[in-house]
Amino acid sequence: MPDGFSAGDTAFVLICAALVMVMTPGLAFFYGGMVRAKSTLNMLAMSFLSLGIVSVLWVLYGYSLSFGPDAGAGLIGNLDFLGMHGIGLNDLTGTIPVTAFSAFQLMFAIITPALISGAVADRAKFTAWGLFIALWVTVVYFPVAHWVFFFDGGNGGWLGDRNGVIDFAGGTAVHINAGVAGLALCLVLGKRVGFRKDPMRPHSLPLVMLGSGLLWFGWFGFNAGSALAANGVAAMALINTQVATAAALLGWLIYEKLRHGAFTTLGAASGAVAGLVAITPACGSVSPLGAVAIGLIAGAVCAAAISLKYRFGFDDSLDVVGVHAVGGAIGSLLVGLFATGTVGQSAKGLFYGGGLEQLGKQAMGVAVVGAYSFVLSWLLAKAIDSTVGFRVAEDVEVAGIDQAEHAESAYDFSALGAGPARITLAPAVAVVAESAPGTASRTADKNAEKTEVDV
Amino acid sequence: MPDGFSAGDTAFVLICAALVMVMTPGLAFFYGGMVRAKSTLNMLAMSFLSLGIVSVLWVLYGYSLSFGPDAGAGLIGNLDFLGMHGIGLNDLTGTIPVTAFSAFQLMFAIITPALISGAVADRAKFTAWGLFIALWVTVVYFPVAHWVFFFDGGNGGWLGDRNGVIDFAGGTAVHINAGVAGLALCLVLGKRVGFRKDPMRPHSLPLVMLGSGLLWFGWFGFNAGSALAANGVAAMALINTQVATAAALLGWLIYEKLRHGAFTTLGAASGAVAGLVAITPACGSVSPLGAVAIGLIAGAVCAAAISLKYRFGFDDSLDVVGVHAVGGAIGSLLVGLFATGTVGQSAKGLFYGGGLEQLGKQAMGVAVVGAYSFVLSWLLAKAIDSTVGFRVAEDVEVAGIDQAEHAESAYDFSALGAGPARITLAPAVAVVAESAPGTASRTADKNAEKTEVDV
Amino acid sequence: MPDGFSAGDTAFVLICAALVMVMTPGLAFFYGGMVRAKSTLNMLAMSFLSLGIVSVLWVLYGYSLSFGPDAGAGLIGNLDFLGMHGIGLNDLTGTIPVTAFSAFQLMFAIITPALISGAVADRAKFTAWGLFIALWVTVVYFPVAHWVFFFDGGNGGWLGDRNGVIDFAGGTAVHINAGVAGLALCLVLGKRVGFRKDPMRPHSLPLVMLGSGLLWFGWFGFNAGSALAANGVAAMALINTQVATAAALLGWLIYEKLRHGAFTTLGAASGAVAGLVAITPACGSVSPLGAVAIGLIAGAVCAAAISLKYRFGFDDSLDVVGVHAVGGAIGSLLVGLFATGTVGQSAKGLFYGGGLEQLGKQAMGVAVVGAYSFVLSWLLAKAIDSTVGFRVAEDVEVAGIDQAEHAESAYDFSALGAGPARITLAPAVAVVAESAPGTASRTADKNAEKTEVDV
Amino acid sequence: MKLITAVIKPHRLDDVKAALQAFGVHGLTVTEASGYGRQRGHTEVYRGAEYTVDLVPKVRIEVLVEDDDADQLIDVLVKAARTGKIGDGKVWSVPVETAVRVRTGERGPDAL
Amino acid sequence: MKLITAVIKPHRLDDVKAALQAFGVHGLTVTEASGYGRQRGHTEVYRGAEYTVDLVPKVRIEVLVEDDDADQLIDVLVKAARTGKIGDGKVWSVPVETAVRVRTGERGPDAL
Amino acid sequence: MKLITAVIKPHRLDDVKAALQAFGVHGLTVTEASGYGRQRGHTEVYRGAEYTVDLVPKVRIEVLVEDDDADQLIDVLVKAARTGKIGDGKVWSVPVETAVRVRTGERGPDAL
Ligand SMILES: Nc1ncnc2c1ncn2[C@@H]1O[C@H](COP(=O)(O)OP(=O)(O)O)[C@@H](O)[C@H]1O
Ligand SMILES: Nc1ncnc2c1ncn2[C@@H]1O[C@H](COP(=O)(O)OP(=O)(O)O)[C@@H](O)[C@H]1O
Ligand SMILES: Nc1ncnc2c1ncn2[C@@H]1O[C@H](COP(=O)(O)OP(=O)(O)O)[C@@H](O)[C@H]1O
Repeated sequence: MPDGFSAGDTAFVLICAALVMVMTPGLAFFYGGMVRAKSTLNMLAMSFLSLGIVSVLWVLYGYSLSFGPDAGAGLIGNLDFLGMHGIGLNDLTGTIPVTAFSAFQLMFAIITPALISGAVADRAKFTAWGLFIALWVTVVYFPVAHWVFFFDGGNGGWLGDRNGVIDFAGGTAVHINAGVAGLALCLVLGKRVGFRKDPMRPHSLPLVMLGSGLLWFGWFGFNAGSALAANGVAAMALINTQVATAAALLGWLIYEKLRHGAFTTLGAASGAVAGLVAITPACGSVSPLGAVAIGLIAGAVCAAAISLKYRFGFDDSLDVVGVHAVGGAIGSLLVGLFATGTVGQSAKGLFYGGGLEQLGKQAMGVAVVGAYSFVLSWLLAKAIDSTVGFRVAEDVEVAGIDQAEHAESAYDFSALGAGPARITLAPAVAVVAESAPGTASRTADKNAEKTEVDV
Repeated sequence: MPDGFSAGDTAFVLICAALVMVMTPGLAFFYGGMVRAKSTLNMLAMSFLSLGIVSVLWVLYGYSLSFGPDAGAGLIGNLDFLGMHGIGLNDLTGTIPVTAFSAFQLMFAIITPALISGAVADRAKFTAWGLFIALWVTVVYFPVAHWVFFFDGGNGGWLGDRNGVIDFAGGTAVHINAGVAGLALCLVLGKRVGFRKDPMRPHSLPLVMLGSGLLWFGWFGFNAGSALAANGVAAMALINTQVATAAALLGWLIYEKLRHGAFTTLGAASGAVAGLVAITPACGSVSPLGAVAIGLIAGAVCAAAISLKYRFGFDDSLDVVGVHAVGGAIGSLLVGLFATGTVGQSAKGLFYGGGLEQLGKQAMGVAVVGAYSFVLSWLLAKAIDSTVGFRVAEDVEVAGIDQAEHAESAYDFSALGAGPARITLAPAVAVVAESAPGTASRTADKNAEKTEVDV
Repeated sequence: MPDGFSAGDTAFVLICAALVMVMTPGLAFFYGGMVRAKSTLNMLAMSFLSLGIVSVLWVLYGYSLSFGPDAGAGLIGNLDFLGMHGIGLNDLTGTIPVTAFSAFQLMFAIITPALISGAVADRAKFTAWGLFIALWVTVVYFPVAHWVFFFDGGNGGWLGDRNGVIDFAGGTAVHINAGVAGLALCLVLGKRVGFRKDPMRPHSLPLVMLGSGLLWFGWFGFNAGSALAANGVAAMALINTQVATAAALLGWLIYEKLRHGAFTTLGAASGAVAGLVAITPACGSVSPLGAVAIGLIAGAVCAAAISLKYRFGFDDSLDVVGVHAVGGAIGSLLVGLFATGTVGQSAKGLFYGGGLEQLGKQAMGVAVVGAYSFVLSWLLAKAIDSTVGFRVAEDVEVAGIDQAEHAESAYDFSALGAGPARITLAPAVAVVAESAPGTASRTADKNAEKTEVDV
Repeated sequence: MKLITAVIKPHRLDDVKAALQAFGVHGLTVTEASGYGRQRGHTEVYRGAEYTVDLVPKVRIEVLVEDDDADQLIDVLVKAARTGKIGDGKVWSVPVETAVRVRTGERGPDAL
Repeated sequence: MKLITAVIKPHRLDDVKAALQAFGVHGLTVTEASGYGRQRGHTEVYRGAEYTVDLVPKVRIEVLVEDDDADQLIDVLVKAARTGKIGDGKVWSVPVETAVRVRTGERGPDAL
Repeated sequence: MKLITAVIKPHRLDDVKAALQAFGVHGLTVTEASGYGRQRGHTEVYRGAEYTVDLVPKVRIEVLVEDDDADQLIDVLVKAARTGKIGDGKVWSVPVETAVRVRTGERGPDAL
């Protein structure tokens, strides 16, 4: 390998890429456990679809748009790396292979749209969702990632590299971006049938806890890995991530106990995620004590913020706004207060004698990404809704979207493994018969059938 | 540590070993969720048993047979390292401790027999299965690993080192090997009671998705770790793994939508696994675009291949053949087309001006491993079946193998935690009483009882 | 970074810290699956609470008490590092940043109290549990960690550094410590309602297997990471961990088959954990064959040890004593027999010509930590019980602690997602109404209500 | 006394319960059930095997009432459960000889 | 009208349903149940504690029929459910006073 | 013959089963159910949304008995199920016209 290459840093970033990848399944379980059993699979599938679509687009043009040489004004990358063409096996980004950096960043591009899915639980057409992912990463995520994450000695992205907005691992590019897009999406799709009326309690909190556990675990790769090297900054980012998350878990629990009289496990899981979100932009610039403060604040504020949807009547089903938009904003702004100037970079926050300057930059970053994402996301959602249609039929939603969109049931715990619902395997034969009218027809009038199912 | 040692490479391979280890529990969940609730535990236990048995055999003689100095003709290792004796703490394999390499390879030896278990779901005697694992790794896996993975400057394994068959991480040694063994096994054991007649839908798709998520995650260690160093090849292997898996997920979903009218989550999970399998032999020699092509092909072809069992009437219960044998073959052969000659090694595939030579070598590798594994596996299964017997009684299978073979129930969600089935703890006392006739007798006539259970 | 820094070692330890962190959620699932559905959430929450509380205390003073310069006689660290103050970004512990070491050790401090929770399943007040964690880590764990893990050239902890007790990764400090504390706690709290009479079978063995899989996976970080470098010792620790765990899995299964007539999956999972516990203190000083021996012994002995609670009538609900205290003692003592003197350190065990000296030291370590932990834990538990009260009301326990302590249900698989138990969302409105009397009152008389629930 | 049994669509349970309360019913017992009838099931696909699920989820309600209230209660129940779509279910009544409140041992009307 | 209730072995449900359809029954209601009787349960072991599970899974079927078909339907049902092994279950019938189809309000035979 | 149906608190099932066995009952059928009545439910909170769960878990027991034993069996059952707290449940009996043992086809008393 060439000079400047570090096997240690490469080992670190490659493993971190794997850790970030596992966050998306983790998110799928976190979300999937929170919905009713009849729409669990759709929730899981929305995240897995992002793994599929975004990875392919990344290789085709995503990497180039995000991290190709700046095409001008720090707004977007050029097309030099279409198909990841021309990237040598041993070309380096800093001390690691470009391919390692590209793989690591790909995982960020995957989880961001997946985060949005929580806002439209139980009701989005699967094909429309796939279309949305493809368009959204193209016109929203890839450019914003370029603004925030592409550094090129002052010729990089306009927010991070050119205007000093500090976002160590994606408070703006990932969380505000996804949170605000979630708001736009749930406004376009409208409320679930029975919102605020029907019971919609989580069908499996252990699944939610599993998701939060995997997210917490993978997030070390997300935050510490963003140092792109196994060094003191990475170590500081890692411990900050841990303690902020812990503090947020406590913050949420305390708020809940005072407000609702109980320490819930869903609250613990939600608080942890809120803390992870809030420390994401800050983990590379604050001290462990600062991280604790950020976590406590984020936990309590997000716990309060999730009730906004009831006050204003938008059905952000799994609180993408309350946790990711709010949490991401809290973390991004608090950098302006808690940045010590001695960790990952030198800018000082208000509490460390840096005055209000950094806070102003942070506010700009939050505002710009939030506004851009909301407008574009709303337009995309509207466009899709008025063409292919974004929402399933009401009776499909009542019966459970899994049946109509995925032709599956999430669980079957009955003694015989077929549930009280009996099943005949005839079609399996049809599958192999050259002419499969049974199959065909059955598939044909499937939607017709669906409209009756379980309603 | 001695010269040539690399802490970065060692860190990478050790963590990758941990990642590969977690694939086996991941596989257990992937398989366990696909069977009916009444045989989930047996499915999980078959994989965990492999963790137990193979690890011990590896230390005793497995490592030596696989990676000991060649005993002749590249067919098998000698016994120099029995009990891992004589391996110094600081002896190196390449740039890492021999022990690190041994631990990494051990994890491959564990998951390969575990993969086979999917072919005999719901019906294999647990003791017979344990016996099979022990014999199979000894006469099939250890030699084949030597053929494919043992490099010693031309004096290593006859397929890889001596005849240039390219198998970066185990398309032949792991997947074709296991897939074909699965075919042999399900032919010997015969079909499940009610195959093609009774409903056998997965009892928990979230468990399946969890398994696929852990497999995907761990597979980065499997593939990238096979570079045995944290370098450009490892980085390329990692990104190729990600994009091929993503493309295969899409390929399977598209095939399914066209053929059966729905995008299923099981299809997404299955497609991902098919992609992981197919890219395994190829990740170290193709470009990201090549990986996308391999993934798309593998996803669609495997989705079609799983119906073979219905056409030919063999009960490969969880599609080990359709996914691992077929997927492994696709990946191994496509190396002959897509190898760029600029990644992990210099051989060029047909599309990169390398002509048909490499394709021929690949075909030989596929054929040799497939044939050897099928014959040996069939003989072993027959031997076991005609001695201790490989299959449980029909009524045990109908009642659910978990009860008879493991004396447990996978789930109990009832309000009281005892299910409508009431339980008396008397025996717990018996456990402590010096004379425990109750226990004894109860254990004695257990099978008698079993024959009535739930039938 | 300064001289002596190693990016490879840092990458390794940081990733290992993440691996150890994921053990605590893993433990939560391992324990959570073993209890009845009605108290699953409480079991999960007890572990997650440890993640929250201990992380914050660690930053505030825990790190300083455990690893600050010795305050005298190797009993405890001083307060130099309160708030992790004064630790430079590039200060090193060995070859890695101090922050990396601190983060790694923090994860040990988190899981140790979490381990204790298994002894008091189904019946501990959540607030009392939180209080116990905070006090226990302060007066028990932090000092003991100092005794065992703090090395400072003979001026470190009195057990490890000053008296040569070998505990590579925490057999005494973590497992005996937690196991004995669990005994004290279950003695103070008393038996569960219906102990030895009512059915208390695990509600989800797949959840238990998931937990054991994550524990096994994370434990590589726990043990190999304790080398604090990616070197030959780490590699040896890793492979020893794998094979000892595998052997213990087999040991437990064999004992169970002989004693109870069945190979259970719970036995496989329990045996694996017993092996992980036993190899923890020994993995840095024995050979792979020694590890196999230790594993086999630990698996079989722990399988027998868990029946002690029935003989002596203490309700160590999830066998913290039988697995962690006994397993930790076995491993710690066997170091005195199997230490080769050629792995992590030079002391030789009895079987390697080292005589009885090391065995004596090990026995002292076991006795000291066991005695100290038992006494302190018992006093703390008594103090809490006689002030805030440690145990929930009997009817709350019968109804399921999740309802009263967490106001949640773990699962809801019914067709409509609300279970046969219907739900009205009125309060959700109350949440947003400024004055929420409904909420208030409902919360107020919650306990009153609870006394009727499901009883 | 009579035992009124109703097999209805699950999502009607809330309204039915409310209607019965309004009518003055103090208690009822609910069981999850599945029904086979005119209402068609749906199709599921698992790795190419298509299954037709012909039993659909239902909720089964039992209410004990005094003879005189029986007919009226049936009307109330039927009205509340109706959606007008196939699969709305059935309601039937059978004569009850004795009914006892476990807590007090009260019999007949007092048991309700 | 009569209500025929049958408690049978779960794996007989398919055949029973088929037989009843053939006999001309248009609908039925199924509930999962557990039964205690002559059929023995089984033993389970969890960390050394052996449990005997003495309730075995059953399926409970309810069918409303016109009086004249009742006896014949019982015979059909019994034949289809029989395995000849202990635990095959029971079938019983009780008189029904009124039956209503929720969707239409039809009563008596028309309700079926 | 009579069919005795009891809806009781789940944790009383063991004692009830024991009492009935002692009384000479050879079999019974159990279903999980939920009940609404005087016994209050409880409150749950999920991300700030408070739900009141007003159905409480119950167990539903069915026993076929000969006419003469019916009253006595009811007494035995009620005694065994009683806790004295609200929510103990109900027991009722309805007349059965025929009962058949599936395995043998035996009818009436012999079917039990
Ligand atoms: N003869 C019957 N006996 C018992 N239950 C029946 C009978 N016929 C129908 N049911 C129940 O009523 C439900 C609705 O019946 P169905 O024929 O689908 O629609 P509808 O009642 O509107 O004509 C069925 O799912 C089943 O649970
Ligand atoms: N007296 C009874 N009342 C109600 N259900 C009964 C009664 N006796 C038996 N059963 C039901 O019938 C099932 C089979 O009865 P069992 O005695 O085990 O076998 P068999 O009916 O073949 O003699 C039991 O599991 C139970 O569900
Ligand atoms: N009229 C009724 N019809 C059918 N079941 C009833 C009726 N009233 C009560 N129940 C059942 O009895 C259970 C206990 O009734 P409840 O009023 O709560 O207490 P109690 O019977 O002690 O007065 C309820 O949960 C319900 O399952």
